[in-house]
Amino acid sequence: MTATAVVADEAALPKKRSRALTKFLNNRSAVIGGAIVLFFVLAAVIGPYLASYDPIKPSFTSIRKPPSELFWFGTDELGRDLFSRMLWGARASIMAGVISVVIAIVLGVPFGLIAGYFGGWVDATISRATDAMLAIPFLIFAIALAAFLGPSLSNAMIAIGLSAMPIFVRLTRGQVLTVKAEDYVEGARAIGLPDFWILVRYILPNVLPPILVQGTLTVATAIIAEASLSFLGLGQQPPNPSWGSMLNTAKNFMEQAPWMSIFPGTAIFLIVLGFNLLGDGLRDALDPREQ
Amino acid sequence: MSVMPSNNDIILEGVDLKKHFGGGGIFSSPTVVRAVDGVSLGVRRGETFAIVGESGCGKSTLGRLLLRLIEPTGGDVRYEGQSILKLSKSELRRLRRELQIIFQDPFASLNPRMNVGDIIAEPIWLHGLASGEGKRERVADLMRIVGLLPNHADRYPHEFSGGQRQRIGIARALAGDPKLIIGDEPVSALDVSIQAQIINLLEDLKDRFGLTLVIVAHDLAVIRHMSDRVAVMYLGEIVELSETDALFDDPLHPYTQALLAAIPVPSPSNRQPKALLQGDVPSPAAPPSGCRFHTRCPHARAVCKEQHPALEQAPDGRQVACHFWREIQGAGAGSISAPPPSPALAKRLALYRTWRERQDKPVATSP
Amino acid sequence: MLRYIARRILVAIPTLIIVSLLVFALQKLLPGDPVLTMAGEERDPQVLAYLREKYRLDDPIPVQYFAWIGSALTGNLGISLRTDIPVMELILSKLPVTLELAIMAMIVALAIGIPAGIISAVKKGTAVDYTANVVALSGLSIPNFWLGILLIMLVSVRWQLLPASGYVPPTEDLWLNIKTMIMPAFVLGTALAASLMRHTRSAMLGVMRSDYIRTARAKGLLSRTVILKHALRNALVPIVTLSTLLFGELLAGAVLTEQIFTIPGFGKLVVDAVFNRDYAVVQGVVLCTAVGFILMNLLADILYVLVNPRLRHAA
Amino acid sequence: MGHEAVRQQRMEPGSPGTAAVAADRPLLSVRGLSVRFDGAPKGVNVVDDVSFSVSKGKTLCIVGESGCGKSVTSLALMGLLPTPPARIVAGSALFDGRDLLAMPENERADLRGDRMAMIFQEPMTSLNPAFTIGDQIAEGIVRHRKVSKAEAMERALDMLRKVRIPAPEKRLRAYPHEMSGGMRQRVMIAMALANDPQLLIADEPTTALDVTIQAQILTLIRRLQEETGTAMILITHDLGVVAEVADEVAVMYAGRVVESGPVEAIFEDPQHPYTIGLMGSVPSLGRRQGRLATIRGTVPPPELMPRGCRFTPRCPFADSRCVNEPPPLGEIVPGHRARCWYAPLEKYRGAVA
Amino acid sequence: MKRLTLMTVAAGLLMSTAVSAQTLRIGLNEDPDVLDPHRARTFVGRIVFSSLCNKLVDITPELKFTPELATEWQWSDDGKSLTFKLRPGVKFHDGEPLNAAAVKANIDRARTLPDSLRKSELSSVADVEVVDDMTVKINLSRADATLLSQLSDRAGMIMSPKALAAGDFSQNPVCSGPYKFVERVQNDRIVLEKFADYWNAKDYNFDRVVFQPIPDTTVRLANLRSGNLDLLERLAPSDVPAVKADSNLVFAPVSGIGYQGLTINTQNGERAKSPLGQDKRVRQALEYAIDRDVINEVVGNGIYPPAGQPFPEASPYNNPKFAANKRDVEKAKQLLKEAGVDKVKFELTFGTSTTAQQIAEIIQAMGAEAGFEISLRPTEFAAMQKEAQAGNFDVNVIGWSGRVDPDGNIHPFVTCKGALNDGRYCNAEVDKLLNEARVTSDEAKRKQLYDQAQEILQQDLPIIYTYYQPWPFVHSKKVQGFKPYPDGMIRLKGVKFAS
Repeated sequence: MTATAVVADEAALPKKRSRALTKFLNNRSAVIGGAIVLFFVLAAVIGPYLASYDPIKPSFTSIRKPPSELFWFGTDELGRDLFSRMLWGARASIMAGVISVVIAIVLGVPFGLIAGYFGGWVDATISRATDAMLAIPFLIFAIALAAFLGPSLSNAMIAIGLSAMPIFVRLTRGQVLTVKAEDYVEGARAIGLPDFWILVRYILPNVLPPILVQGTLTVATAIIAEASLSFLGLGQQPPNPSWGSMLNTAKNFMEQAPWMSIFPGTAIFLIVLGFNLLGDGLRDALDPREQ
Repeated sequence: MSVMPSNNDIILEGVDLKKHFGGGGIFSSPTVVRAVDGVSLGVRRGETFAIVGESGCGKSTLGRLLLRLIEPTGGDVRYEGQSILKLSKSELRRLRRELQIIFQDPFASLNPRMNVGDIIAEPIWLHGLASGEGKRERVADLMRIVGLLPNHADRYPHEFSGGQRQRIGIARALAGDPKLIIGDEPVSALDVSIQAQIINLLEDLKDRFGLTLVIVAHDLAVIRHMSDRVAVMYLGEIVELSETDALFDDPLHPYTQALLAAIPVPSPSNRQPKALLQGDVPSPAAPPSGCRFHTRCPHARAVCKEQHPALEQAPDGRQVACHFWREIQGAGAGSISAPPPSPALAKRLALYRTWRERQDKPVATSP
Repeated sequence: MLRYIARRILVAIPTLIIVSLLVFALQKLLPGDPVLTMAGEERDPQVLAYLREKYRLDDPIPVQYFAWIGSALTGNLGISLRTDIPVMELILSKLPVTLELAIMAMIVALAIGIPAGIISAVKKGTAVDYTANVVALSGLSIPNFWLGILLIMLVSVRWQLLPASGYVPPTEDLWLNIKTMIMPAFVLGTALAASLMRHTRSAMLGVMRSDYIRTARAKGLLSRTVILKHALRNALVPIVTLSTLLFGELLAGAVLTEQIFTIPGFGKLVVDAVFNRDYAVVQGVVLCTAVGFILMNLLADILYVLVNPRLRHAA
Repeated sequence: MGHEAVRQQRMEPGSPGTAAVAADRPLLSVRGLSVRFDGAPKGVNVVDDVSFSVSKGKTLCIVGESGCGKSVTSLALMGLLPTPPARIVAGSALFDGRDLLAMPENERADLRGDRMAMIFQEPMTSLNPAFTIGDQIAEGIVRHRKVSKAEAMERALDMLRKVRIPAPEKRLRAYPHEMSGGMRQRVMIAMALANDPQLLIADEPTTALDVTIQAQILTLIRRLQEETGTAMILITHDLGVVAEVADEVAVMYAGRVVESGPVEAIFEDPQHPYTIGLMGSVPSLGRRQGRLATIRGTVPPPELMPRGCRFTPRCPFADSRCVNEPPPLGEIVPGHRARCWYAPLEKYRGAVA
Repeated sequence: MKRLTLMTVAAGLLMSTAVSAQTLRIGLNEDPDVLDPHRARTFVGRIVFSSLCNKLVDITPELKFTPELATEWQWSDDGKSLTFKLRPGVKFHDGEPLNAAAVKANIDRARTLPDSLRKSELSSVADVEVVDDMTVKINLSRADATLLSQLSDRAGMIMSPKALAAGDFSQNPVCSGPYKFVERVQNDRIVLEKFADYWNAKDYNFDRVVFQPIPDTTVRLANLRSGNLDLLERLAPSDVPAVKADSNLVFAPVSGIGYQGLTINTQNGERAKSPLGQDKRVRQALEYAIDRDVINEVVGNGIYPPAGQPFPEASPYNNPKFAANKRDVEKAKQLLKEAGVDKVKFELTFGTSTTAQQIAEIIQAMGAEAGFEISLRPTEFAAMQKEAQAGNFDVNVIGWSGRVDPDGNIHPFVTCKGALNDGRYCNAEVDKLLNEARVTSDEAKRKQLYDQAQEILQQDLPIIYTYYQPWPFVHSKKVQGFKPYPDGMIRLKGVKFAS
């Protein structure tokens, strides 16, 4: 093949900024959500260096002190500074949310890809198993798993991740079915590309956006789930704080020390709200239907 | 147009091809759609072969069957005389290099997450044609060949216009040095001005690389312009197969006649009363008995309802599936008279072409 | 249609088998020895041995599974290890409670979610939209147990408006029944309202973009008619389907809510059973929930076809 | 098979269509319409200074390629443009003496579906899948006429007969999905004409249809127009369709009308390079005559839109004047206008060739 | 099932007509288990039985035995038989009369029923003899000082033999207590109604008693405060100040006969092979590191009296000599030094409750100051039990609800074969002393034996006692005459609503 042009049709082509990014930045709720999440992630990363007190050492002389200049958020039932515990707890809570979703995605997406792409009995098997897992209530599944693995934050993450996995299997499968029908996948097969390559280069990148959106939304659910497991004693383990476990303890002191529940409760509310807004925003930005 | 194939050198052949959708087991839809139902045809080396028909006639399915992108329910596909249905995975991959496809929708046919360079390079990489610098060179060549700027290789499909994307698709189809390309409505999603560019491009490429083209389309003007032979499909069957000019000048099958009659003529001074085909295309899930066209055919008789007409040979090598084609021939309906352009238009078009060529010259000489 | 339903039911069978395996495996996963929890503080070894024998806990696991599934198929889910009450009886007596809770919660969710979703879709990009979004998301973002206790503290203790917890069957005192269920239904419903609102919004946005809405407007119809008749009717198709699926989620969400408000329903039954290692109850209840969930899915599929004229004939 | 005549409108010799049009007061007269999308570069309107008019019983075809602003124009006239992002920034549209663009929304809604109606491109998606055909037609009647639901249904049935739908009583109770694309387009037409509108805007009404069905629909539209005397704006990209049905033609390119005039003038004596290129791009139905003449490149994106003539980058005749100065829509012969500095071309560019 | 529904409806009808009748609502910490005294195991079950089933003997708040179904009892001289005279005219809820044969049938059932949990309590019983219609004699295979106390609890509850024969006793229990069974909705309530033919009916004032399990302490208290409950057991200590401050509520705590402590794995498997398990000085150091007063104040709000021994202060077997040590970090460090270790690591396992968690966190912090590096492991109760038995623990936080007889608080925990000896502590001398105490009926002599055993245990420290388990009851002001008992039971005799 020689390098002479048969036809010339060069055209000036302005470099387009990613449409998704532009749309995301134009989406007010997404930006607000992103800002909230960023704020809390920052708090989780650098917060512990700002904490002025040891988050786990009790102080029997300052039990359940209301917020003051000394203790910005007050102290808890063992006299620990709530502000410091909140900062440390941010790590546990955000990690619980993010890591369990990562687990769910890492486990769920391959199954969904395989089921959706190959179809047939592989699909039937995976789909039925997914249905079955979905049929068992999320929390019960998580409780049983967490109880089996033993109560700890990492086990809670695994339990939440495993329980959330079927959602991603199903979502991925559905997306694969859509993407599989696209011309460019047929085109890839027409070239003779191997299935694995098509799955990785063609299907996966194109099914990922809705999965990421669902991911951010599930992070929110997972944070709540960690709080719920903490409520049942299966989440973050004492004396280390997570917002969920703090809230769980605080519920015994709702009257005597309302600040103990107000701060972690509000923090959970805000970050879950943040992740939800972010997820919604991403959905709008990545949704091809949205103009 | 390329040299007319003077031989019967068949490069790709479909033998009694059938594709039925649905009706599998209890888990799938109970209705069977006979998308392609017993189609036989042979594509000659170096020709442009067109498959034409209205939506739902099975022409796209036929195109995919010929490439074994979908598995036929029955029949055989032979490439260079060899059945491609029994090929092993690696043999099939070799075949994929030689048989390529261009899709209708330039917005859907490119992976939005890959840049153009990677898209075009993929077949080169897959078939081990070049690597590293060589591969980049080849991609740049291909881009130039189809009229794209090689320095746009790092852009993503969404940054290109429809016509440019179709060029990308063509470059990719060319990347493996194919022998035959099937174009599935390659220009129907494009604007008229872009459509003309792509038609010209395809013709140039065909000449240059000695390709065989199979064009699946519904636009009869495009087909007349591009193709050597035409197969007209109706409800999963070929009703007429003929040299292009013969078909347009003297359509044999009543469906072909009606199809031609329905085309609006771009000449306001030649407005004429039209013989209109009545009714809708029946559902391919429940095709009419006998001749499938009998429900809409102005010449239908009792026998058409009962007997399915076979595709028979007409004297000049044409094929037609109609019980009464001999009687209908020359019944007045059908052949279209395209009036010559008005003198003013002809003059301006000539002027336009001249200036247009001058416009291209500086570019054509650049490397 | 019948054929379609039959097909859906057939597909549900393997799912049920996997569910039964999962349920059985789940209880085996649970650490602890049910016999130890049953044997009381004194843990008499003789009694331990007897109980192990009695509940066939020493049999090989496949034998246990087939024994269990065999009797489950005949409607016998065993008896509660803790209270001797037949599991089937427990389930039948708890189910109405949870169903009542779920239905009331669904009403709350629908009453909040759908109007909010419509308003925010119609006013997309305005302050109204953002407000509706944030309010709806609040329901999703507040941990259920916290909201529950907060409500008890305020509404029951501080203001003494509603009973703090417990359950009164409607046959006994309908008004009291409703009063006890308001708060739990609200807590459970708000979480779902957010989901519904967002789905309504997105369905409405999708529908509002469609060509037939433009057609309706081209007819000169008032925007109220366009939104409430043309758009909502079509948006409802996915929403109705979703609602049935959410209903399954509600049953699961009832776990925590019932725990907080001490409502003797399914959720409380199963959590207590998990913690007491009351295997028969755990198995029975989870199996029933799963069956319910699958039935809901089935219902969703059927409803989807029924509310969608396009599919009514095709199926 | 029925033989139906597409109306053959032959202009009387010596009286060009424009003269006739100028005689009547046009039903709709659009002047200087400009529409802008939020976020577009400054000065680049998606519809820019568009003027045309259409009279009772006549058909105006707006022809152009995708993105030329023809659909935006029609939606703007119907008051169906979503704002935001679209905003009408200039212009007037006198409909029967009143400016549509200055009317309050509720009055426009009263006009819509009553005195002006619209048909859309996609018959498959333009009908609400949840309601029966009868409901959807009757609804528009009830909205604008003081009639009962039953009377409206009766009228709907009449309309179905009028658009020649077989078994109309049955179809009245059918859902859109039970009908083919061609039938649905007939329903759309019935719906649009139910209140005897004075103006019908048809936006690519046959593009999505097969060629045999397209012919049926075009014939139907023409016949109904003849019966009712409705004025029609037909928007299309298909020059064949234009040639068959138009009285007047406006060719749009990148938001501007580049050429307008009676249909014969446009086809037989095209003036603007774009119009000429367009005609050269269409493959002929006759014997092959060599390569197609093409227009090079594509429509520039808004951020690269030239200040002057928007066709400059693709025009073989363009020079620096074209780049910088927008040409006016100049009258070449009475009623025939072209937006080109060098029209007629042979006068200014003939020598060079 | 049908029956249950009908009953529910019937009960519902009854209830709606009886709104004006006096109903006492009691909030329980959890749902009781089987309502069969021989097979029941939970503490809350015993609370329900207190109103449902009479026993042969009862106890006073001072833990003395007092007649109930038996009007008098007599030990034989060799301590190998015990004769009861039964109260005449007592009827079971089904109208059957109480007689010696019924008592015999009950005790025999408790000893022979395969899943009876009372077997070990009655292990000394050889046979039961019907002397006459109203006299029953229990013959023992060996002397047993604990027997009478066993008979003052579930082992001594007498059920209607007719009902026992019916086979579904646990769902339809028939006893002879002041209240008879109406219905039970699992996880929701147990309803009892006044038994008109009760032998002492005049002292019982409520028409109905409803027990409602509400596990969440906050919610339980909220129910009491909002008027849905009249009385609750086991108030969360954190709520003590709030309750005291509430003029509508009466706080009625009592120091119980049970205790909380730390069980140390000394000889149960691999995990015992640690400095803590092997060296008593390390355990002593741990004991010195703990400040029980802080636990009492911070967690218990003053209702967790420090414990140093298994016998509560009210018990005659309590010896002030073994009172809890005061915290002494220096001494703890000293002991560790003597033991030749300076950092001791271990894992503290505790149940998943807020209180247990707080205590564990406090112990962790206090231990750290003395050189203990404690990791915390909250474990759900069911799992903890199994792990404890399997020796899969270092130190467990455990609690014991307590028994009236001292034997029940110590023997099963520290004797080599004790069923509850999770740490597998084994000391022949301790076994000998405690076994002897079991058969010694003379109180002074018995106390001496326990003191000797305690002397050893205080050194070996297989269990570090932390505090005595209190029974913090709360009731509304309108409830009058409620008297908390150290065994944590709710006895409704004389309790009434203020008029």
